[in-house]
Amino acid sequence: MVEILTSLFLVIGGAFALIGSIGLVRLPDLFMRLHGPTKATTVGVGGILIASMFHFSSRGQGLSLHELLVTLFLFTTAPVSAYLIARTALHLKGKDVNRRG
Amino acid sequence: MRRWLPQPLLSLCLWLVWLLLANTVAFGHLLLGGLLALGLPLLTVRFRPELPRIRHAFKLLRYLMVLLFDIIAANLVVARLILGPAYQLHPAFIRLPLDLSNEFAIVMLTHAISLTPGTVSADLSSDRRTLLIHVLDVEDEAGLIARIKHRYEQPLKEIFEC
Amino acid sequence: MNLLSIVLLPFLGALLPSFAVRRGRAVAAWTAAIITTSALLFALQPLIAVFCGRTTEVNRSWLPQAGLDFALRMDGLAALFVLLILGIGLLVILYAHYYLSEEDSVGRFYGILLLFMGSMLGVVLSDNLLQLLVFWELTSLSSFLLIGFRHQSAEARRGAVMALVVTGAGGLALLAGFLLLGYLAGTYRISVLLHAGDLVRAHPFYTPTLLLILLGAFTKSAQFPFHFWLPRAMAAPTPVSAYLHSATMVKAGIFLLARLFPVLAGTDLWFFTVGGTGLVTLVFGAYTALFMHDLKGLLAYSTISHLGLIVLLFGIDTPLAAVAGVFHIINHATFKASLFMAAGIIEHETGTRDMRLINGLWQYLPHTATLAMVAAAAMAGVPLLNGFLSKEMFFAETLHLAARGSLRGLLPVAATLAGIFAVAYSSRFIHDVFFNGEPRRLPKFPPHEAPRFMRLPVVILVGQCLLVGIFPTFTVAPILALAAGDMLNEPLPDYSLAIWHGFNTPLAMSLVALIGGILLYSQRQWLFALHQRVLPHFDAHLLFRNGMTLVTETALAFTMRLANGSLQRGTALLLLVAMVAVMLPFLVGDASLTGSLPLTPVDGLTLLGAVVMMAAALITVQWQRQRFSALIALSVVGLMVALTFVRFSAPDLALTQLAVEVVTILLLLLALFFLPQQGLVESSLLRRGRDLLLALGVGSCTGLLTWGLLTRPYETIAKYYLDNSVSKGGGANVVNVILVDFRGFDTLGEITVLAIAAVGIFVLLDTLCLDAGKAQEGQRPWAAERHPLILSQISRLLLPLALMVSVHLFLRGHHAPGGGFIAGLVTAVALILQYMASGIAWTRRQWRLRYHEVIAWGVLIATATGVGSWLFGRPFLTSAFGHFDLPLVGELELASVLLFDLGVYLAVVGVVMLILATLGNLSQRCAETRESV
Amino acid sequence: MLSASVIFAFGCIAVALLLNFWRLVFGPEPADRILALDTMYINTIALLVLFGIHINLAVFFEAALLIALMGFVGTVALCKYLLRGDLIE
Amino acid sequence: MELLASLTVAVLVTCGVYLALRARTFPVAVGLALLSYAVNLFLFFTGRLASGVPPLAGRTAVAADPLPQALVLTAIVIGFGMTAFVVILALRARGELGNDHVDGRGGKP
Amino acid sequence: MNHWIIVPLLLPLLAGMVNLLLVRRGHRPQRLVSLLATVGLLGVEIHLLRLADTAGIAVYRLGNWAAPFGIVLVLDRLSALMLLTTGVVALGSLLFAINGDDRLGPDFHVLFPLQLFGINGAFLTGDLFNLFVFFEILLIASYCLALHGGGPVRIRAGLHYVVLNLIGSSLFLIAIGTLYGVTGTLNMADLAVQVVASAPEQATLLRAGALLLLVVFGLKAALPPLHPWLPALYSGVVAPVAALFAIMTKVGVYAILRIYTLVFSRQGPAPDVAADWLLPMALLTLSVGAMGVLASRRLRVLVAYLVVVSVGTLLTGIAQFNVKGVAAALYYLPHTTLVTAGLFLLADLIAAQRGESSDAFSAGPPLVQPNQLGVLFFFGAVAATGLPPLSGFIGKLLLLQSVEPERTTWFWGVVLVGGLAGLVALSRAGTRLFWDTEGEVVIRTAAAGPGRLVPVTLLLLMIVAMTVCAAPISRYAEAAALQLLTPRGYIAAVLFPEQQP
Ligand code: NA
Ligand code: NA
Repeated sequence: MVEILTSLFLVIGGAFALIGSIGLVRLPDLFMRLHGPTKATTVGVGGILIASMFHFSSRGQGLSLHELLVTLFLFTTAPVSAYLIARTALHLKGKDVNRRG
Repeated sequence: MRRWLPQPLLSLCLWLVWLLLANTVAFGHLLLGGLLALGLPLLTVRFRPELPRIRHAFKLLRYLMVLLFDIIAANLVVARLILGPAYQLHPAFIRLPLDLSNEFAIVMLTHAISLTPGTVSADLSSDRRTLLIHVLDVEDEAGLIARIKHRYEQPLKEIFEC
Repeated sequence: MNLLSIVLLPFLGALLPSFAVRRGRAVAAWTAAIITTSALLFALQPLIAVFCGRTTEVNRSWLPQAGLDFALRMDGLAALFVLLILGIGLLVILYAHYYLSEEDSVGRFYGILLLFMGSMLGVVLSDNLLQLLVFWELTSLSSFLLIGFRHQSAEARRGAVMALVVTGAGGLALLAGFLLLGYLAGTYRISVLLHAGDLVRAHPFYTPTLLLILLGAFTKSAQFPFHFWLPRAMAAPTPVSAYLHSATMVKAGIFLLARLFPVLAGTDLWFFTVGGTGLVTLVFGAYTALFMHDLKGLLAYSTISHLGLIVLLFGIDTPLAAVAGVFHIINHATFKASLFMAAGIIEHETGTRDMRLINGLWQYLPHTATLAMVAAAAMAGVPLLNGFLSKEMFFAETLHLAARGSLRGLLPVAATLAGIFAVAYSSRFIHDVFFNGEPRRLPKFPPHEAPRFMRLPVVILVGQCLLVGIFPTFTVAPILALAAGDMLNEPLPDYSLAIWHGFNTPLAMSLVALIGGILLYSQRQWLFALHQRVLPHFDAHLLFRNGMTLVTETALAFTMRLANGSLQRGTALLLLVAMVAVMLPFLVGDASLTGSLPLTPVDGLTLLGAVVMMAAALITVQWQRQRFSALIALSVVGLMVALTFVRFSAPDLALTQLAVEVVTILLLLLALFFLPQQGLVESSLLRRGRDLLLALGVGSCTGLLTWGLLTRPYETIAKYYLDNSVSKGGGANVVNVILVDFRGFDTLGEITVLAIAAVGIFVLLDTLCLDAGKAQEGQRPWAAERHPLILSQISRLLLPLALMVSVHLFLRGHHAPGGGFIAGLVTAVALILQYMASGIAWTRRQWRLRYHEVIAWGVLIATATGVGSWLFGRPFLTSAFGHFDLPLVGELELASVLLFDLGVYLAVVGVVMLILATLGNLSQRCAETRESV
Repeated sequence: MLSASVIFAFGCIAVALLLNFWRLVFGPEPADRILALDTMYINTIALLVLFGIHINLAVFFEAALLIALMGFVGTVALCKYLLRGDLIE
Repeated sequence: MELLASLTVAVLVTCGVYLALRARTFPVAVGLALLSYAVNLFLFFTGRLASGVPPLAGRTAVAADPLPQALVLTAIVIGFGMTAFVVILALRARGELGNDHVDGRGGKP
Repeated sequence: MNHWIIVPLLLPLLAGMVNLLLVRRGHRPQRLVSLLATVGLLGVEIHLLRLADTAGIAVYRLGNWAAPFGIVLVLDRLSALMLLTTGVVALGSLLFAINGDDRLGPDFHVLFPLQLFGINGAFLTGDLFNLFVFFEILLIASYCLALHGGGPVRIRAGLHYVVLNLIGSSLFLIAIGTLYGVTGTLNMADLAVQVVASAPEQATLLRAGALLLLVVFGLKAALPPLHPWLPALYSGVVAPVAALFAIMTKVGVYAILRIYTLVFSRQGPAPDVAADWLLPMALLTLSVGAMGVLASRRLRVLVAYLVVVSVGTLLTGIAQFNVKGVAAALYYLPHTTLVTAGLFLLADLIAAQRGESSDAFSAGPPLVQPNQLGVLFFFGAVAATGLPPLSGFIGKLLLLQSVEPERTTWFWGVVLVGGLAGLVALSRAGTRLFWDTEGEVVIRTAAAGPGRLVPVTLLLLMIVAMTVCAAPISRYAEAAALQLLTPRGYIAAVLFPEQQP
């Protein structure tokens, strides 16, 4: 059961991580590319972390929940990274919101 | 009380973080984590973000559940958009007028926007009244703004009462 | 004891005149005279012993390992020289008192003179070759100071340097020669050595030994072609010339020939080199002297010629010739010293030494003129004067050799020729100075007779010339016999010092020389013209100077080529040498590169990581001129290195690499702000090609080494760590136990490196003000918002979280990946994030830490932990750990290494913060500085 | 099943990393490169965790956490540089 | 795997050396950082290639050689200090010499 | 275990850190700390010298771990001699510095003791990697000290020095890695055992490692063609720092001596790997240094090249790997270090009194104190050129005697001609600086007070002491050389302490 769950999360996680990166390559401009990593990749990594959680909790050495921490951390920081990158791109294109507005 | 426990919620979070880090609930770590959860906020008390008072913890919980659901949904949507034909996408920047006044609430809103389907917060005006959002595939700009306001901004406003 | 005193007194007393001079110039002169007289008094007893047929010896151990002893010995030869050195020295001191002017610092003069005197005494009294050399070089050094005494004159400086260089070079040759001689004879003790002549002469090294020693002797005694320094040394004050070039300095070389005569003489090589050099010098010196217009120049070349004569006599290599040589040493010393003094008086009174200006001084200085003329006559070899006697013996010896029927018949002719020139220049000295019309345009006019006591030394010396010349047997005979006997180290041949030996060939030669010389001088008009226009000028001095210039220029060109101040060349050379060093063992002999271990298969993921890492490295190079992008590529390399550490079982390394890599990138970004953003293509294609080749070479070498190591098995001490880490080190993370315990001392050193780097960086930045705006010229303006709200809020939230992680990493480090170092980096990075997100001013307001002190306390805590083990009688850094059962809490483990690691943690936090915060503050501080100015 | 899914996930992450690197190299904007690097960091976390599952050793958690932290700080710094030039002001 | 490891070290060293030979301080600093990465890898590899056996006592039956790891850790730290110093020195050199050429020679940038 | 052995390391480390704490308190307390530490250090070093001379090789096991697993400090005659030499130079340099040069930056008294920490550690450690660590400490401290006072000249030379040595450190690590990868150990005594015992197929890698180490040490010791950094750097740094740096090249020489007598000795598959190279290298160094001496147009550059010459001279002795040669080098080493240190200080005093002309060999104003400085210069020059009667002559004498005349042609020639070059250059320098004067004294205030004259005099007086006590010192040097050339004693002391009497 645990193994099935682990495998499921592994497959989901791997797939989403890949999709996020495909988006990074495939989408035509930077702002569109931003969507891939901020969502798909974070969830993808989250999936793999959860799989890890299941895996190491099932070894009879007690629960292993600390992977949650990494996931939480990523969810906290990824939007900030995306925000900064977007701002940077806007700035480099000379399209700051403050300057326009 | 306030002097020794300036931010109870933060301390609680840190205590949980410690238990997660240690990956155990052994008594020694419960104790040590407690000490650290009390001590570190004191040490970094001046660094703390200006956290607003949370008036409605239940609403916060509900908000988080909604957000989690949206994140999962967002991924499916974005996956479809990424794998689908790119020329069908209609990307655009839209400006979201903000009603929030608390800084932390704004931050939470930008986070929510960035984590949910097809939108990324891209720029916040210096007067903190407008948020520039990039949308991957926009069909109904006004509807999107209304959805964000209803689904995230309103609850945040209620939670932090600002 | 007395011998020691003779030598040491002048040295010890050398400083006294400088003090005495404060009480007056005369006191200084008296001091010097008293010291000399005392030395003479101390010499009395050993001298008497010598006259009684005994030698006196002193032997003190100095450096027995090298055969260098402080050994003095007075025999006849030494006694003669001691008498000359001290006797003439005393006269020179007296003379100098009147000669030196008010501007001359008399104290210094007498001091150096005494040093020189002591050195000379040391040379002649030495019974140890090496010690002789010590004094020999001391004479060179002190004469350097004497010649350069009037250092405002460029000529004096040049003369001094030249004398030092020539005689110093000779001294080095002499050192080599002495070492060889000592090696051949098995001793450096001269008195022992003198009996080892046969052994030495038979050895294959005899030739180099002799030549090296002769080089030393000839440079010192100004033999052709090393003579040129002597005329240049005439820039010295005349008392110095009178001393150095009559009885002492130049005679040191002669003394050496005499001293080692029993060991080295007696071979054809000796005859040809010593005799040949003497002969050439004799004729050359005499000839050149005639054409000197400078009074002292004439005397200088005459000295060269007379030294050549003595050398020639020693070269002739018969006992009788040796006696003649010793005799001429004495005679030359007396008449030449008096002539120099007379010349000094003339210069003193007329202000010039140019004989074309000085004429007819007979009317002005009758006493000096008389004395000078007698001395000059002695120099010319006029009968009834001492010079005549030794010259007669010399002529006889040249004939004697010719009579032996060899091809050496040339010798008497050459000797007579030299005699003719000697008479000619002596005549010139007498006629051109004291007669020959009226003086012309003298700087000082009219000249007056010198003070009586200034003339006194001259009187004494000239008196000796006469006494010896007329009553040789009653005056000079005993000391001559003793000196010559001890020189030959064998019974003396029969000889007679009579003035009259009847009409014989030597007398005829003397007469030819006298008449020929006077005739030659009378025909001087056309002779001088001939000399000037037709005869070739051999100027060894010019040769020397050009040679020195050439050497210096070559050295300069060579040095500048090597050290041209280019870092790129230095780096390339270093890498090239390193490459050669690694390659060399692979190229020679039976090199084995690949070891015996079976290879492990490659998996796709590792391959991918390696490819990405290599590609990123290459892209870093490719992007080197778009500097920002290059940093991004560098980040990828760093990340991949971390993954490599993970892949091959090094989690601790991965953690460290990750943290260090980010800090490095931060640092480079901070720095890049103040540097040009873009590079230019500057190097030529050729240079880039060369660099690429070199880089490829060095890279391949390292790759080869890696391959060689990875493919061979090895035995390692690592097993000990794995086995004992828990039981003896108290930790399961073996790497951490090594770092804080087994090799904790490395870690202490490592944080010290960081501490020093941080302090150094702080100082470098503290006074630096860089214009960053300039680097951005022509580019877009910066974004308006400094600290985006979203970033600052989230960063503040992250700080306690990151600190929690730090504590976690710190506490578990001993058992699992982590440790003080990584914890410190995490703390520092979290703090730096605050600086970036909220700015310096804000962060400083929140938390004011003196990072200097954090660093210091960190290192101090680590050190104190180490010292703490002393309390338990254990060596520095001995660790202790224990498990304690606490109620409720359970088992608690405490280890001293935790305290050590705390020190590491603090030091790391302090260092990283000090570096980054100071660098970050650079722009602000500069702006403030600029505003305040 | 587990090992198959681990290998599948490995493959996904490997391809993802390659794609990130492709974007990093070909940009074209500096911001693209930063985004690519940031994504690379995140994918590396996945790789690390996968590796831990693969060798069945739970020792890479701290490394994963550290990559997350360092990746974030790196991205912040790179963006800040392009925005303001001065990282710390 | 051994070949791959050797090749990686070789390429990294090559790149580092090439950059260290450049004429401007910044690429030189980057090159030195790269070189120090490469040397750390080399030093790490002297403990040979060990997969999945981190030197944590009690976790695995065999373990990788911990000693090179400890050495590399020290080397990384020292390398960081040195790199930091040379970077700051480059800044200082630009301040004192007016340009960023390694010999302080004037040049356009 | 004799805790005194580690005191030469702990004392300066603590002093440096205490001074770091005192950074805001101004110079006075820092000076006091530095002075106390340096004087104390000297005392301890004298004690250790006597200990090393009488009690055999002493081993200090850090952390109480036995070699080869832990790091050990080893005190033998060589390391004791190096320590004491460093101590004397350090005291001279510090005494000079506290007259004002230390105030050019706030960090002098932090760096100065730490520099000593690094140097002393390099001399004491018995572990190859720990040697690397101490090299790095002494290097980073020297980087900072070299830049003390700032200014474009120092910065440029410093940048070159730093970059070259960073590459050198990388090479050092590669060499260490190679040796560890073959032998599996880092302790130098154990390395010696393993190298001798290693299989023939390991020889290539061992040789490569050994030669690479030689390159690294050669860089530190400034052997051509890796020397140009030295004159550029040493001629520019602040005088007391230059004086202290006189010992730095000797660290390279020390490492060569240690490694190639102990680890790569005559046995095993990689015998004499460095010996073949060392004598030609030494003679080359001497020649290049002599050329530089002749070419110098400034006193400080000249003295810097004298340092190169002295390294070459030392190596000529070491390269013979026999007792006489090594002993001669060990006698010469303190001498040449003290002389060059003294001359660096003196050059500063001279330069200060000559105004614009500074230390350039051109006509200039008369010195304020021609007599005092002249006598000191004369002494220093005589000692530096190896003229009698000072210790330079004795050192050179021992050196020349150490070679059989049968193979002396090049050796004696180069050594003697090198000495001649020094004589020519220094006599020209002296006449220019002291005698070729014009005009009036320019800077009367530049007169050196006793605070600056005493350290110079002290260093030069040590030369006189070395001359007078030549016999006992050279006896010590011989014993040290013997100890080095029979590494069995060292190995036994480190690895088998229980078998020691
Ligand atoms: Na969204
Ligand atoms: Na800044």
